[in-house]
Amino acid sequence: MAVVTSRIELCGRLADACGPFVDLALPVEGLPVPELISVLGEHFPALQDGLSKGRIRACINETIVPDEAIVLPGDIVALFPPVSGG
Amino acid sequence: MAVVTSRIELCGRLADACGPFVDLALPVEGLPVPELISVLGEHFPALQDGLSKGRIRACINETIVPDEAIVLPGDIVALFPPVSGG
Amino acid sequence: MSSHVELTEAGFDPAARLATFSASLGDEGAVVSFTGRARGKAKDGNAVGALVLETYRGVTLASMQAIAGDAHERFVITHSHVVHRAGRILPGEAIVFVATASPHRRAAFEAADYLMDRLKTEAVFWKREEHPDGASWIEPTAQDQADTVRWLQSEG
Amino acid sequence: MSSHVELTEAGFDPAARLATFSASLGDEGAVVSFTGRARGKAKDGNAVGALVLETYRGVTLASMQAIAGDAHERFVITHSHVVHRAGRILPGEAIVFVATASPHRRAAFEAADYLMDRLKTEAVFWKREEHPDGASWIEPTAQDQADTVRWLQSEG
Repeated sequence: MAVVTSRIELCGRLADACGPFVDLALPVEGLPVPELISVLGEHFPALQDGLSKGRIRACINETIVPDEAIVLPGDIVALFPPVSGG
Repeated sequence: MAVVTSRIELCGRLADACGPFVDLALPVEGLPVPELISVLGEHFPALQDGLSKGRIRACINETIVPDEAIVLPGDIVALFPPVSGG
Repeated sequence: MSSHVELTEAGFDPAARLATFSASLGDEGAVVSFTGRARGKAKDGNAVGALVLETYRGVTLASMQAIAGDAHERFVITHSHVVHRAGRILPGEAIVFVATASPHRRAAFEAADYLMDRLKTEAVFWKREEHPDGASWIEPTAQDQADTVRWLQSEG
Repeated sequence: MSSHVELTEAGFDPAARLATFSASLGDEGAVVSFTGRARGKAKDGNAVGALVLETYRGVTLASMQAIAGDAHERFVITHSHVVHRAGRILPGEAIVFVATASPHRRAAFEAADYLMDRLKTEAVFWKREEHPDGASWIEPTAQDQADTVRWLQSEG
């Protein structure tokens, strides 16, 4: 399976375990958001806890996307834990 | 019947017809508020219209009083049409 | 805890009032303010030259104080500030300013809303608009009355 | 009609914002403002040294703009002003300021209330409190969530 290393930004409390950026190998055809989260937890066990608390949303190229969106290598990807304005 | 002339202040739109003050002869034993209003309308027919629009409340010695209150000669009396703050 | 209630013939600056109010606070997280401004157009679209607010002796201020007291009793607010103009007010000038502070956002909003609803319908003022061709008395609208009744129906 | 939405790392003065906002208005009769201030005590009573608000690229400002746009669509307001701090905020400093103007008192109150409820639960910020012994992340409370749901249940 051809893979490309992609950088994923972890926002808010998700950055506590491994810092704000992690690198992950993505298949060239990409991964849907829930699978990305699951693969990330497998590669970075320290992230498991944070990824399982509250709903995690993905942001691709500065747009918050629905779960069925596909994350492709080269995308600017961030994972958002629940937000807390004001 | 012993009477004493009393000055009654007319507030808001009630002052339009006869100015802000009218003098009225009150019996020494006083008058309940609804009778005061009715006597006032008889003595000053120009006030009738204003006195019949909306609920008129009486203020005796700087306190807004219920209708059963008695207005006595010597009281500082004012009649309030509906108020309109802010 | 503090309550400032003021009746003034002089113009006042709502932003300066908000600054003073905020500076007086402790650790409250929420501050709400309302400013009511004199409008240059009446509800029927006619031009208004000025708004004139009449008061009656100490009764007007006392009616404002009673309303502020009720707000402190009813809502979890720590500070309130109420200023009301009397006399002749030009379009664009502030008529009334209310500020509330609370640890809780909802209480600060509700208390300011409540203060305004009751000031509009129960504070002792008589208001008239001066038009080019005369003056007309303004009384609370059906909406103002309905707004005040909300607070009788719900507790909180 | 105008909408000002701003994200800033620098401190700002809510009273100065209210002054600027008021000066920008036409004949609106009602102006409501809300200020959210950083508290020196956490909900559990512990001292808070500072509040830190993280953002994400252009997404945070875009989320604020979307909320302001919805408020203009939903309520009869003519002007709105929304400022949100990011970065490190000390107790007593303003975190967020919202102002709304309308010909109608109720619309101005409701729009400010709505803006705050949605900013609290949907604007893209992550907030942590710095304590003497570490830091803790803050998420919207059950009350915050319930406040936002109010606007889904009622239309207007």
